[in-house]
Amino acid sequence: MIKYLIRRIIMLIPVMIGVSLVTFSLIYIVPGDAVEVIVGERASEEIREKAIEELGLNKPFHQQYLSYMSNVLKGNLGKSYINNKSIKESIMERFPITFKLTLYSFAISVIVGIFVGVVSAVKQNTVIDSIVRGTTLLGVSTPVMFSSLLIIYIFGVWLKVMPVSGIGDGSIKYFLLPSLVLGLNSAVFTARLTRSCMLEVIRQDYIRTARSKGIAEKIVIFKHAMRNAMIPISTNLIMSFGYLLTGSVITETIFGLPGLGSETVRAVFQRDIPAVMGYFLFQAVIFVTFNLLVDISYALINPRIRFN
Amino acid sequence: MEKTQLMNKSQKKEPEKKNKSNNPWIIAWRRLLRDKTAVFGLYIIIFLIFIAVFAPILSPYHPIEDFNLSEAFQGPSMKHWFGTDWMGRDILSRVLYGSRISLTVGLASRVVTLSIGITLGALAGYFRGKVDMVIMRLAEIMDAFPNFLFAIAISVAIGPGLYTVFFALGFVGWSGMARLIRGQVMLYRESEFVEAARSLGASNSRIIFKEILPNCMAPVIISTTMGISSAIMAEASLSFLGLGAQPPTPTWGSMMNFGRQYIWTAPYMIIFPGLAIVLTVYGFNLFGDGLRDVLDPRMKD
Amino acid sequence: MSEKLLEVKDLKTYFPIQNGLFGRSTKYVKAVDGVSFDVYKGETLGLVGESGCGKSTTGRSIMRLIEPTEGKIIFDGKDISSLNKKQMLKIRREMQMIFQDPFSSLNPRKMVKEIIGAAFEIHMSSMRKKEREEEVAKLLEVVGLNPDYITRYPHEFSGGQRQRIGIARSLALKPKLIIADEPVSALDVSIQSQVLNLLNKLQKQFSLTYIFIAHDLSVVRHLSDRVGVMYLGKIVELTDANRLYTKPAHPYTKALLSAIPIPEIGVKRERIILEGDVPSPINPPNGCRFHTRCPKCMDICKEKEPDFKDIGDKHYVACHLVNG
Amino acid sequence: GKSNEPSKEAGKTSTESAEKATTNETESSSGEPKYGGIFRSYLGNDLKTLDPAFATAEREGKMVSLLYDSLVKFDVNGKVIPSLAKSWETPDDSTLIFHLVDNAKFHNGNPFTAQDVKYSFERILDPEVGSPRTWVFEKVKGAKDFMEGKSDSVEGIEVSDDYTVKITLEQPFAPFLSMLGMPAAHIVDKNEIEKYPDQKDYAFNPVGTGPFKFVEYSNGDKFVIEANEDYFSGRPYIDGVNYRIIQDESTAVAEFEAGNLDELDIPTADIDRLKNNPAYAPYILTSNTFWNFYIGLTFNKEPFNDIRVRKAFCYAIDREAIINTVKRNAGVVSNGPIPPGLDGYREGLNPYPYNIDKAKELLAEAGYSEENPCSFELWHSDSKTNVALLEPIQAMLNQAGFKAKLVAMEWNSYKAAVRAGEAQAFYLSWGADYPDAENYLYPLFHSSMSGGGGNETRYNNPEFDKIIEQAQRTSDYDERIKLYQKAEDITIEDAARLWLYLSKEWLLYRPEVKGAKIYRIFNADKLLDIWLDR
Amino acid sequence: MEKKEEMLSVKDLRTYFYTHDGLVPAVDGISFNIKKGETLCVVGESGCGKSVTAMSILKLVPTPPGKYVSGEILFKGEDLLKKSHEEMRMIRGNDIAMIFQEPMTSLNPVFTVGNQICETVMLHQQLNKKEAMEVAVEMLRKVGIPLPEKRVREYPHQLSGGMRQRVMIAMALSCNPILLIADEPTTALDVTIQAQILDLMRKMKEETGSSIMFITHDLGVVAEMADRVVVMYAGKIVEQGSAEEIFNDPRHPYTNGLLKSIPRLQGKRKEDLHVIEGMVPSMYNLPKGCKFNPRCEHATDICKSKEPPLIAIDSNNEERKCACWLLEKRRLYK
Ligand SMILES: Nc1ncnc2c1ncn2[C@@H]1O[C@H](COP(=O)(O)OP(=O)(O)OP(=O)(O)O)[C@@H](O)[C@H]1O
Ligand SMILES: Nc1ncnc2c1ncn2[C@@H]1O[C@H](COP(=O)(O)OP(=O)(O)OP(=O)(O)O)[C@@H](O)[C@H]1O
Ligand SMILES: [Mg+2]
Ligand SMILES: [Mg+2]
Repeated sequence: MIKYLIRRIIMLIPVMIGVSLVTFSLIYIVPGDAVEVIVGERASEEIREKAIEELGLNKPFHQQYLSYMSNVLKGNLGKSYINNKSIKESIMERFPITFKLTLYSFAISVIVGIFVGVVSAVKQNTVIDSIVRGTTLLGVSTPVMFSSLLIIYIFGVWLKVMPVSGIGDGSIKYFLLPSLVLGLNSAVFTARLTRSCMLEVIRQDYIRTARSKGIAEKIVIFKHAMRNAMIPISTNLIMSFGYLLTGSVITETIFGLPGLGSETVRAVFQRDIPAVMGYFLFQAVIFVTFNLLVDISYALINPRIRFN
Repeated sequence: MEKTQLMNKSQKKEPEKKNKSNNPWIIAWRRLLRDKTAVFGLYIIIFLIFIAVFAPILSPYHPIEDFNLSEAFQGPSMKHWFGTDWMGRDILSRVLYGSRISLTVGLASRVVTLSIGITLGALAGYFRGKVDMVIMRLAEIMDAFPNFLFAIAISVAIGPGLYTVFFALGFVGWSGMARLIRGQVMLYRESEFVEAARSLGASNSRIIFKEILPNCMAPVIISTTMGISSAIMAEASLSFLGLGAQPPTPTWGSMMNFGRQYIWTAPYMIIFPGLAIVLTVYGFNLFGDGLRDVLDPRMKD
Repeated sequence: MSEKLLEVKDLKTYFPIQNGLFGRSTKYVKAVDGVSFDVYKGETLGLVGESGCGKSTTGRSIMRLIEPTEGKIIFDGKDISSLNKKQMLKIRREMQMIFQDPFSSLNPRKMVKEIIGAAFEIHMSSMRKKEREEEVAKLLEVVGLNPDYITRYPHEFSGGQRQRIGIARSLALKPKLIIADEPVSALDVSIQSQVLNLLNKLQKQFSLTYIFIAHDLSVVRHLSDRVGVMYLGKIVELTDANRLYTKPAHPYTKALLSAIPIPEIGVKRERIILEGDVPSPINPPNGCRFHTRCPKCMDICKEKEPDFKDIGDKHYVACHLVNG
Repeated sequence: GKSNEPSKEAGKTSTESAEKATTNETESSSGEPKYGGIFRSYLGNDLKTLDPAFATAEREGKMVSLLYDSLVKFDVNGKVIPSLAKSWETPDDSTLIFHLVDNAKFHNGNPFTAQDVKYSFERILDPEVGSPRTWVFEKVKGAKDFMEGKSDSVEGIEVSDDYTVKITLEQPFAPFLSMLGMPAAHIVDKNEIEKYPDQKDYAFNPVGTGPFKFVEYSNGDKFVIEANEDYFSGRPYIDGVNYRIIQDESTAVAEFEAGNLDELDIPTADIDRLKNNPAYAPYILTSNTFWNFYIGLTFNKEPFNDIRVRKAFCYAIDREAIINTVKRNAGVVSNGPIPPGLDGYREGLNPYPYNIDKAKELLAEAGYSEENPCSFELWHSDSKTNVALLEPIQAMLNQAGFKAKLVAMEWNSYKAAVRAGEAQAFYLSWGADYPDAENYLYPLFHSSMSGGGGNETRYNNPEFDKIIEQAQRTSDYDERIKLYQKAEDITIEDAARLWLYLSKEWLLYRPEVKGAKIYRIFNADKLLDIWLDR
Repeated sequence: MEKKEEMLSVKDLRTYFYTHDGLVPAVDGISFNIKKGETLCVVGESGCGKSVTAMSILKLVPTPPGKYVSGEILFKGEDLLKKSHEEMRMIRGNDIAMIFQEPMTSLNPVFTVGNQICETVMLHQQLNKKEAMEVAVEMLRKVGIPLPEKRVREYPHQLSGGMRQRVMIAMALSCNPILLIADEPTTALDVTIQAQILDLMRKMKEETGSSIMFITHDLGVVAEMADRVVVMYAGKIVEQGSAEEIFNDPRHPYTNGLLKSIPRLQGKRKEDLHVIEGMVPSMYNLPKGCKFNPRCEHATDICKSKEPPLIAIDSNNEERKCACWLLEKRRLYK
């Protein structure tokens, strides 16, 4: 197990190098002059050259890349071209917001999703199942921007019971609506996943065995079937947490949450190169970490792997 | 003697009777047609294709040229069923034309995904070893990027536009497709019919293309159908951020994007394209769900 | 006996287990670990053994569907273990395989004419489509299927019929040697006899040589002239079919024979029930591989591997008991 | 000591203001002002800096002027009035002597003196600093030498004593006094700036003399300032301002309607609705602004290097119709660079009325036809409101035989590209840095201003250059205005830019907000009038 | 023949599946009984309804698509088909236990084997966890698993196929069931392992005296295990009788053909085997009349039109039954 972990972590190195290389090259093909952004209007040639020199933009690609990466390894992600803010600080400031949003959405997603999924699996081919399938599918098909606007209108403007946007003092009520949108959206996926996993598990021989032992149906479903279905479900859930962490761009934008997602979009749009690099690297690390967590959790909850 | 004759007769009759019907795809198709929800999804898709093809005939107005500033911001009426936008264009016509973009993006981006995914996935799954190692590392690198952000970055990098959307949305999906194909290829690579082909001396390319890939198609079709719907959704999101096809091209996402500033005054500008997206994605999802039931052996009961 | 068609000398096939930090293989599944036998023209050599003992791997290694790790395969006087792809292609016409699973051995997306026709497509590319279909129809008739079935898909056939299609495919190129890997074990009893009879008939009709792999001893006996018994990657006994069943020399063979349930009432037999399971081929036991389960295990069995020796009348056995 | 007395006359004041609002006053009702309360407002985007030397955009300029002061400021109508300079003299046409207030203090407690003025102005010119606003002080005597490193200080900025500064210009330059109200002329404290080895790090650590002190800024979230109790001309009524950052206009509307904002810059789309809502109507303020929007046609680029094409372009667009529908109440058609409200503006000027036939004719003359349409790209910064305006323009152009393609770009890269002269046509606006018609002519059209200065179109007409330079030197007011008008005519004849509209500002306040005013110059409002009745 | 007490008696059981592709009469009117302490073997080709019969007894057939269309299953005099869910649960695992074909998949992979045995014991014998675990260890020891104290804590995947099947047996026997239903318990195993398991089952039966319903398609296993045999074909019983009667005097052409088509260890090699022509009919599309008629070499007109009833063919022995129109002419083809 530990050996496997170490191996997995070592395997991450080429991936992270690849990620940084891809980001770095992407930046290279982005049109627009970084220097222009930094030095601003009416800058003289000297100022421009000075800036180029400072940023090392006159060096060849690989040198720039290497110096950037050596800085990264030292924990220095550089500063934003646009507002001169340390990227690391920006991440520290914004990631918690995204994380909170993700956490709340995730909670909603898990609670609602698994419950609905199990119910519809157990009641397969009944009216309840059809309703669940129909609505979840409709849920999957509704763009977040559409549901976000709708929910803002209903709760924020019409009923005036919820804040419309922003994080205010950072209390939970500011996260409620966006979490609801994001959470329900992902709950729909969780429900579908749960349903199909449960259906698959319920068909298995060992469920028949359990029933043949005279075990109550509830225990068959919630102990025997769930435990097995949870293996794929929970790994998927962890992954979905990873997706939520990085996938809340639109929600953050619409709800005006100063999270990392909307900030990344800002950086990309403004060609804030060090910011883009930093955010992408950070999110890649997060993502890769979640991948790793998936593997570990898979090993932890699946005895078949645990003992290998 | 009599008995054998009888048997032969009945055997001979059979293939004629179900002449065209024995193709596994057609059988799957027929099973699909028995699934009411899938058929409903199919109707929606056909309806959309119909609209996309005949948009010029169906649209009461031209989506771009027929603007009339004096008729701006009209709510739904007999003249303009879905109302008009800020420059007096007919929203219905724009929504109808928008189906063209959405469907094209859905399909074109899948073509990109499929061509990259199938090639790399098949190579990795079939040859294993170093090839597999390299391709899978590439896929992992791809996966490390949050998809949507990556699509945004690509769009910004090569400049927004319809072709960019095809590419960006197609490209971000390849790793998933490659994994899928790889898994399938690895599964079938060990199967006895591939072994049989190999023992006949079939070349690698023959085995990949004639023996293995046709069998991988079921999950590919399912994931492509589902992929179309998520591509349509992603296109709408990109357009919503101003990165999709550029104005005046009517796309649902950009219509919503522009409608957003009028949401409190002219909500119909955002509702109709929004509903169009919901309907389209719903159609593809319904259909994809049905396909999964029919084609995915695990789901068969 | 007639001349040798195939000589297998000390064949070893190991599968690496991916392990270690950098994916280097440090362990191997020793699926086939030093197997030698000859096959004579026109005969049927049976291979029996429990699941996982390496029967299929032996067959596939001979076909070079898996590259053997070591050893020689001499087919029709030619050493084929080092031929390149092109040279191998010619040999392939002469050796064919029939597979176990009638469901997975036929490509579900192809029609019968394509499945069987593939042989002609690959080896006789000049053949026209029409001719090809005629050939396929003929083959179907040979294996007792309606020639009209050429446009059908595998799923339209029952298990027995599918197995016939598999047989037709293997016959397409008129091979000299057919390796049948458990061709009847997935079939129902009432169907099994149909296929066995067919195999018998075809052997006579086309003077084929078979390597017949099975785990059912009575089926193997029924079809084979000589039978080899495999245990954990090795052949432990090889001799004439009648002799093996009447005078088994190896304790494993004896146990195996006694374990077969016989569909007759009132036949009292002495039963040798082996303890435990077959050990893993990753870490086969030292000495004689069977010693962990052998009821007559001696000290030497635990240390020294017995030679595979002729104990007379071409009866080969690998056992210290017989040696001593 | 903040006071938060409950209102006594809430009902009365609100009816009063309702009356005024319907007449489009630029000022909301007053009453007996009260101290206290946090004003809740918002910003449409992140701030890039709060350093006066770098605050070039409107949003930053506005915020900077809350934290800092300059020697002069503008009143509601854009007239120059004293600020840190309590008075000034002009002994001759090129000399200004400022008498400074003696009770102003920086937020850190340091007293404000004439030395700070010299330091702040020289800092703008210092090439090491790299301010984009050097041109504000370029006309000061000795500025060139200082910038080129030939001298250690600017000769024309002299500190006579702690509270007197004398500024000498190379030659008479009439608008200079108003330019001292620009963000770049705000006074900073040397001690604060020198804390930072990299001056860029000063950006979000502002210390000025202004009516508000910096509390906190976080990107995408909020900008918080609090009242400066020791403000030299008396502290503001409000205790502070909480600016949230709300990028989406419709979200801002929702926030306002949900009661979470005290102020709403009404988006064009919502003006009609809110104006007609009796609950809001009394609290709406509106005013014309000096922001003049135009489409620039690049002179040295195909196809607009041909005057016929430029004229065709101008004739092809029915600005009246577009502004009236798309901009609704948020803009009035503009016909030339000089906006109404500045001296020199001429009523009834309409050089290019909508005339599609004429446009087609001109295009045909220039050699374009249906098969060979005049195609070009119209660049703009990426915003929905921009597209909303440009789409009908594009449609009209295409009707006239152009083939226009809209290209949206992110603001920074857009500005950079436009400044570099890469765009064929582009959509931008110009607002007064200082209330003088010259500000709409010299930077936009003078050949020396090509590129970043303001003349992105690379307009180059020696005759124009001559006239405007002459005007700058002319001290006779009427004479100068005439010259401005003459210069304006030349630019119009050359169809260098198509002037589209002048924006109109619409602000909506909560009923509790009293004393709000709309200032015509963007950075003139120091929030000293506003008070909260809650 | 001594008369034994009847323990389970199935009467005219019909279990049908209503699928998308049509009706599957998987079990179509079968009647048989199991007596105390006897082993009844059910043989028949794949898909003929053996498992469905077994599952019907425990009411484990998934409904839908399955449905118990008619019949009675009398166990200790009570009709199981009429019992409620709760009542059935108390019978399952306690009075009637079941072992399935696939030892690899029939154990829950996420629980230790000890846990899985305990569960039954705790449920039916009201023992606490500790006592139950002791029972589990004891049971594992009984079925011949070495080091049972260690094995109880292991997961199914850590055991070999033969071991898992022993665990299944241990689990089934842990509550001393009166009836043990074994659905092809050795089909997936190797011969040497099969021998171990069969041996074990015989021993356990001797010890506990419970009845066994043993489902298989291997006639060799039948010969070894059975007291009585039921032969099924396409959802129906075609013949039943004692093991000797079936093997030594098969009356139905199907049973007869089956017995003749097996290669025997002492038979002649390479000689053509007896063949039952044709193939097992599809359950969706069963022939009219006798289900076996298309493959029967003696089929007559009546066979093609009318279904033969399962009737006693020995007036002295009501347990000896066969369903064939040609019974009288039996000697003709024997
Ligand atoms: N491709 C492979 N990679 C790794 N191990 C393999 C591979 N193929 C077979 N093995 C292992 O080699 C051993 C022998 O396998 P083989 O298939 O030859 O057995 P067999 O005798 O044919 O068994 P069966 O009766 O189950 O078909 C087994 O332990 C198997 O797990
Ligand atoms: N859940 C189900 N839905 C539909 N049909 C079913 C279902 N379960 C069984 N059947 C059908 O019922 C028939 C009898 O099946 P059963 O499992 O009893 O056969 P069997 O005799 O046990 O065969 P085997 O020897 O292969 O186990 C088969 O044709 C099968 O297709
Ligand atoms: Mg095998
Ligand atoms: Mg069964």
